[in-house]
Parts: sequence; C-alpha cells; structure tokens
Amino acid sequence: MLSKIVRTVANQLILFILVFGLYVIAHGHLTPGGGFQGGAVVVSGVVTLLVAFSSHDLKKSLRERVLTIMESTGALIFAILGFAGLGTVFFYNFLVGSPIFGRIPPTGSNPGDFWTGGFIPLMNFAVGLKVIAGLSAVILAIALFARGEEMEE
Amino acid sequence: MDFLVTHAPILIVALPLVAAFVIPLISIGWAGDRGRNIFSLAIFAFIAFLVAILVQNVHAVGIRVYTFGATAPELALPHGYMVPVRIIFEVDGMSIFMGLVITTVALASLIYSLHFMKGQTGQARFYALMMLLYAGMMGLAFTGDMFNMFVFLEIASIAGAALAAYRTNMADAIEGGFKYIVISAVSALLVLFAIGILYAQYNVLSIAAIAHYMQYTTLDMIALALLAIAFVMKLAGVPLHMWAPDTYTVAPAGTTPMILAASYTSMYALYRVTFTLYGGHINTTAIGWVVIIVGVLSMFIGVMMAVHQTDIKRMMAYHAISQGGYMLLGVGVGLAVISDPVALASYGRDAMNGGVFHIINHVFYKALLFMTAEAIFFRIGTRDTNKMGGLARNMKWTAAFYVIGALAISGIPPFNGFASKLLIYESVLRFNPILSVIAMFVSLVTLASFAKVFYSAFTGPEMPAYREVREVPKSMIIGMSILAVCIIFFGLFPGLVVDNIVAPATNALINHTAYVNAVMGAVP
Amino acid sequence: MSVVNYGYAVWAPLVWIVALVVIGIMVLIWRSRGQKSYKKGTAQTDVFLSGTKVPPEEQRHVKSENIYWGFFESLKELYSGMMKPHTGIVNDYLMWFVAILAITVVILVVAG
Amino acid sequence: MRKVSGLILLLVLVAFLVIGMLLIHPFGDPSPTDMDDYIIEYAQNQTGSNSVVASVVFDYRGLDTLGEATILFTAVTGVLLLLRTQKRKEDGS
Amino acid sequence: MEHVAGNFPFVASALLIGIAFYIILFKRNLIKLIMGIALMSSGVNLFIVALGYRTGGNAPIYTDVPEGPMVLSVPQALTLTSIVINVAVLALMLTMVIHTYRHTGDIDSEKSRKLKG
Repeated sequence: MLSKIVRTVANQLILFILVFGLYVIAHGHLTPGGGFQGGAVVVSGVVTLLVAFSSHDLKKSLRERVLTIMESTGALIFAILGFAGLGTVFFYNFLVGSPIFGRIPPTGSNPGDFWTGGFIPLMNFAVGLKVIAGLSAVILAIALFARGEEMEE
Repeated sequence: MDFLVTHAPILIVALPLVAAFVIPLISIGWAGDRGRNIFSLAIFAFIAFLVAILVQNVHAVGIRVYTFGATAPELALPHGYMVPVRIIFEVDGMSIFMGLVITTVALASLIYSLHFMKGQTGQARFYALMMLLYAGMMGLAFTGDMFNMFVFLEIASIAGAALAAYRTNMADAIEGGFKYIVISAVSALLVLFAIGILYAQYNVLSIAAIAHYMQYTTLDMIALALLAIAFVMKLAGVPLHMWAPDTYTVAPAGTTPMILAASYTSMYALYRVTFTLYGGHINTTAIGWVVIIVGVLSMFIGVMMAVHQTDIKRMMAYHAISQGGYMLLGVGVGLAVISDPVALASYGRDAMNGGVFHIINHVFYKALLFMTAEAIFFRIGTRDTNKMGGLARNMKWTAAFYVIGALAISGIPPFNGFASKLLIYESVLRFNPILSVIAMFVSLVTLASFAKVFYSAFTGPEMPAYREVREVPKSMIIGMSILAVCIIFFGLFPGLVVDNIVAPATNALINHTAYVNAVMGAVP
Repeated sequence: MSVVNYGYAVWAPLVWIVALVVIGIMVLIWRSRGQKSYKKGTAQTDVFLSGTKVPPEEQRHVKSENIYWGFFESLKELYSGMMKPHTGIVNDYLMWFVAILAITVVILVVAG
Repeated sequence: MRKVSGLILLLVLVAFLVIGMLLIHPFGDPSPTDMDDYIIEYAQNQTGSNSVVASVVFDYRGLDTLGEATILFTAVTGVLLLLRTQKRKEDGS
Repeated sequence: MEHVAGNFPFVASALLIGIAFYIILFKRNLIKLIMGIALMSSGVNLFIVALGYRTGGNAPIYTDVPEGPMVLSVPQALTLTSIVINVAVLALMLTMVIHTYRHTGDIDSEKSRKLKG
C-alpha cells in the first residue's frame, strides 16, 4: 500500500494501459505486436495495481477460479481454431475468403484493412486472454505467497 | 475411420492438450473428482486406440508425413518449391515405437494414480500436468522439425519438474524439481542455440531438409556437440547423471515412470540427431565408440552407486541410469559398425535390436518397480530400507510385483529383461568380448542389490510397527498388473515383439535416407 | 514366434520353461526321498548361536545397510572416490555438463 | 582446483563458440534465404495478414505457437499447483 | 574468419552465453543462478534474432512499408516463442526457490541441499 498520490495515478493510468494493450492485441495482424505482447502490456497494468495497492486488496477482485476459467477458455479457443481446420489439415487457415476476417489485402505496401488475416485475429484474441489471465495469476499467486497468504477460490 | 487414420498423428498430440485445458474447467465446474477421473481415462483410452491405429498404418504404408496448415497432409513442399516451409510431423518406425512405450506407461501410471491421489489437494492440476507431460513426449517423438522438437522438449521438462515437486510439504521434493528444471532449461537453451546455428547455415528447420542440405562444416560439428551433450544430460548418462536420482526419488508415484519415459524420449532425440540429422556425415566409428564408452560408464557407475543406497527409490533411480547404459551400449555398437555391411548384418543389427528392445523392457519393469516402491511409501510412509521388514506378510501383491520386476531387471529368464540383454550380450561379444563381460557383471550386481532390498524390506520377521499395514487399493494393483502382464508377455514371446515392433524401429534408424526422402524426395 | 534368432544363438522361452518344470519335478521327487527323522517343533529346528542367548524375532532382522558389509568394506577406496563427485549441488552438475561439452567440442572440431 | 579446471574448460568452450560465430554468414547478409523469401512473398496472399511475423507465428508455424501457449499454461498450472492451498478437500474420487 | 568486425552481434551473443555460464557455475546463490539462466536465454534470443537481419531491411510488415528489402521473419517468430518459453521457465524456478527458502531458510545451493550421494 503506497501513498495516496501513487494510488491515484495508478487508478488513472490503468485505463490507458488497458486500452493500449487491447489495441496491440486487436491489431496484431496489421502492426507489430499481437496476443502475447498486448497481453504482457495489460499484465503490466495489473502489476502497477499490485505495486500501488497491496496484493491483499487485489486478491478479492482477481479470484483464482475466475483466472483459471479465463486461461483455460483462451487456450481452448486457440486449440479449437486449430481443430476447425481438420476438414483439410490441422491449422489450415479456413477463414481466408470467408466474410469474417476473410479479405485479402492488395499485394505489397497498403494502408491495412482490419477485416483480413483469416483466423489470425481470433487467435490473437485467444492468446491475449490466456496471457492476461495466466501471467496475472502467476504474479498474484507469488506475491500472496510471499506475504504468507493464499489466493481465494 | 479413414479420417482417424489420416489425422492420427496430430490427434494423438493435440487431444491431450485439449484435455489438459478442459480438466481444470470441469473439475471446478459440475463434474468434480469422479467426473474428472472418468474423463481422463476416457481420453487416454481413445488416444491408445489412435496409437494402435497409427502403429498398424505406419507398419503398413511406411513413413507418415503430416504438414500443418497445407492444403493436403502429404504436401510437405509448396508447389514448385524446393524447401519445406511449414511444420512437419514425420512418423516412422522409431517414433511410433517410442509412442507405444510412452502410451503404455502413461496409461498404467494414470490408473495407478487414481487411488494414490485420492484426498490430496490440487488433483485437477496434477492430472492436467500429466496430460501435458504425455503430450510433450508424444510431440517430441513425432515431430520432424527442429524448433518444434525444442518446444515439445520444454513442455515435457516444465510439466515433469512441476510434477516432481508436487509434494510441496517436503523440502527434498522441491529440491529435486528445482534441479530437474534447471538442467532442463540449460540443456534446452543449448539445443536452441544449436538450432540457431543450423538455421543460419541452411535456412530451414525441418530435420529432413537440414539432413538433405548438410555439409558438416565446423559449425555443424559445434552444433552436433551441443545437441548431443544436451540430450545426454537429459537422458542421464554418466557423468551427467547426477540429477536423475534426486528427481526420480522425490517424484510422486504416477509421475516417476513418466519422467523416466521423458528421459528416454530424449534418448530418442539423441538417436534422431546422430542417425538421421547427421547420418552419413559423421565418423560413425568414433561417435559409436563415444556412445559405447558413455554406456559402459553408465552401466558400471550406476550399478555400483545403486548397491550402496539405502533409499529404495534412489536405488532404483541409479539402476535406471545403469540400464540406460545397456541401451547406449547396444545402439553404440550398431553405430560403430554401421558403415561396414558385413559386420552390420552379422551382429550390428542384433546389437541395435537389443538396445532398442531394452528401452521398452526397461521402461516397463522400472515403472513397475517404482510403483511398488511408492506402494510401500504409500502404506508405511518411509523410503528408508533400514526401517522396513516383513512387509510381504501383509502386502502380497506388492511383493509379487516387486519380485517380477526385480527378476526382469536383473535378466533372469524367462522375463523380458533377459530377452533384450541376451541380444546385447551375444552381439557385443562378437564386437568386443570385454564389453560383454562387463555387461554380465553389471547385471550380476543388479541382481545382488535387488535381492538385498527384497530381503530387508519384504522378508524377515514381522515388524511390530507394521502389523496393521494393509494391501494397497485396487486401482494401484491394476496399474501395476498391466505392466506385469506386459513384462511376462514380452518375456514369453520376444520373437513376436522383436520382429513386429523393434525391427521397424531399427531399420528406421539404420537407413536414414528414407526419413529424408519422405520429405525431400522431389528435390535433386 | 516365441523364438529369437541371432547369428548362432537361439532363445526359446517356452522350451526353457518346459525344461525348468521338468527339472523342478525331478528335484521334488529327489527331495521327497530325504531322511524321515526330521520333525518340526522339536529341538531340531531351534536357532543355535553357539550357546549364546538367542534374541527375539524382531531383533534378528538384518538391516539393509549391514548387508554386503564386507563388499563395501573391501571397496572403501572406490566408494570414497565415487562419492566425491556426487555432491548434491546443482552448480556442480552444470560444471560437469560444461566440462563434457567443452571436451566434446574439442574432440569433434579438432580430431573429427 | 575445481574452480580453476572449470574455468579453463569454460574458456575453451567460449573460444570455440566465438570461432564458430565468426564462421557464420556476415551479419546483415544471410544466405541462403529460400524459406523466408517464400514466406515474405506469399504470406499476404495465403494468410491475408499484412504482418508477415503474425502469419509466421500463427499460420506457417502455428503448432509452435500452440506449444508455446501450452508451455505458458503448463507453467501457470505448475505455479498454482506448487502454491496451492494445503487444506485437504475431502471429496474422494 | 574473413568478416570479424561484421559478425560482432554473433560474437556478443556467444560472450553473453559465456558470462551466463560463469554465473551459473560459480554463484551458489539460487537467485543468481536463475539470473544466469535468464542471461543465457537473452544471449540465445539475441543470436537468433540477429541471424535474420538484412542490411537496410524493413520490418516484415506490409502496412505502409517503404520500398526496400525485408528482414527475415522466421527468426523473429522463433525469438518470440523462445521469450515466452523462458518467461514460463523463470516463473516456475522462482516459485521453487521461494519454497526452498521457506523450507530450509537459505537459498545457497550448498546449504539448502538435502539430497546427495
């Protein structure tokens, strides 16, 4: 539990960190970045909260059960997107040419179109969800264990 | 059915992953413990069925190539292009042999764990990690891509370390897990470094493509040293064996056989690198002698250390090292004479048969022995053989399984250990009699040390402290009896096993060009 | 199918088991024709430790660290030398790793 | 003694590694580059993604990324397993 | 051997790995051991990502890319994968070190040792 200034600034800052992380996740198929990077950015926001407030306060809002469900869901979406290509081959990019995310950008340098990339944006979202849940669970668990407490179910 | 045959290689690897992702959900959700156990067993039964299908298919049609994300599974090379771009699974005789070993042991371990884990905390994550460990080993056995091999190696290492440190209330358990993860991380990083060196020269990552373009420059020599020593570290060959007793000793029962199988999967990776990746380039006689020396050192030092131990699981872990030496000895003899067709036909192939056949035998009986040791620990709460005595009065099944395993590991006919050891003795005798004599002496000391533990733990007067000891629960007995039946069957019908399972694996190792041509066949 | 053939050796477990059973039956027959004067429960079956008092059963069990005592005693130098590298320190494990790696690189690059 | 011999062998190893590094293709001029040329040329049309790295990570080498996500899952599961609450829950299987 | 100065990044990564090995071998503190492993992983990542550099190359992303060659994309993907893998390994190691300290009150790899021989 740090001083009031730090807590206030962290409260204001977390919103921008979240927005930036979600932007990085969402535009992983157009710009540098992607699921892992954006997820790491969001988790840095979680770490900011962990520093500003104490892990004792944070463990009521981030429960182990919720984080486990989020992480398993993200991993499952990823794996199922791989399985969905089994009509031809595992990991076949079956969404190219389909209405959702199916457009093909013009070859060469172009401004970029969000609805491209086949299943790559969906995989970015799945991986982002998984990384956010997993890394914050690890950090929170270690911080709580160092204080001699345990995560709440 | 046709769908299953086509996609069996990836389903075998991907279904355990999905199961591992699902298990935490269903165990905090509606299902509870019973539902989760049934789910795990069902998934494993289906995977075993798929492995059986794949064994049939591979032995029928030869090497199976599965390209991820291509428009057809066999389309390893893009249209009109000369290098493989996507990740490739390549399943040949050796891979499917390892898959058979791992699947049997994993099934037995899972059934054994059902009662062993009863009432423990963190069961959901325990089963999820067992699934992940199985998936990592199968992926490592099936993959045909160097970097993918590194990824699966890391999966197996992390899951194995977390499982080895499962008993967090014991300090030595944490220490064993920590040593395992440290040596795994360092060796995996060096494997990655070697992969980078190979990629820098040939700009491909598929094993077949690298082997096709291989020129064996100085950089390739350095990469070979990094890969080989990293895998020798992982398979616990002397003098890089010291982590193995610490880790095997503390791991809980169901997981010790799987960590053992993981180290033999690293042995498979070593064979894959030396035989296939560098096949036809290295000086096979020199490398073969290096492998033979490592094998003999492992046999001798491992067994001499094992006789000295008083901790029962630690003794078995040292025996695991010493039995690994037999495999290295057999395959090393085969590698030393692989360039000489006459010697290869007369005894080299038999030596490699023995070395490969010893893997499956050893995994079976050593898993059985670890399970009996953990059954004793489960009942009397100690691993120290000084405190044991007269346990055979109350734990008859465990004693019987221990006797079967002990006779098998010390090469007493008609158990399976004798079948493979006789192959090794006979063929090595013609290569170099001294090595064969050393092997027989090691197997003698093995018998002595197991007789010592049998005397001090099972026979003797009934200890007053252990009057109330009961036999272990059903599922543990079932898990052990699966392995015992396999041991006796392999011992009674060795010819069947050698001809149908082992010989394809040996052929896959010997003629490495088939593995390369399965992908790079169209390339001049 | 239960037979493994090598260059000149053959291993047939079923034949071996049949031979074992036959030999066992012969041994049993031979044993049954032993002397009949042996009786259980009499002084013939008591433990005799050259006159000294016999301890109760629980203390008659030999601990496992005392088995093969002479073997370890005669090989004391070997074991003291072999225990020396087995320090349970993880740094030493990795030092062995680096040493073997360096030697292998030298062998492969210089000699090979 | 132990330190000295270890240091010498480590220096030998590093020396060989450095010599090997000097034998690699010159920095900034990789060759051959067949696989990467193919990917850079066809990634846009085959996967429809502007970012070639994203198409490599999720399409061409998608299994690596699945394994990578699996490794993260494994590590999180392992950490939460090791830091679990030691209170026994009594619902046996 | 002809382009000594040009290959400086590769040599630097090799030296990083050497320094990491020195830390791993001679520092008995487990936290320092883990730092050494992290340093080695960064050395390997630097090596792999440096393999794919082309002189004057752009990032391999077609969104408003200027004219010119593109750096190789596969090494960047491999580096991304290996970074995440190393994060996972380090998390598990640190957890085990915390447990070791709880049990033995020491993080010296010799004083906190229970298993030997």
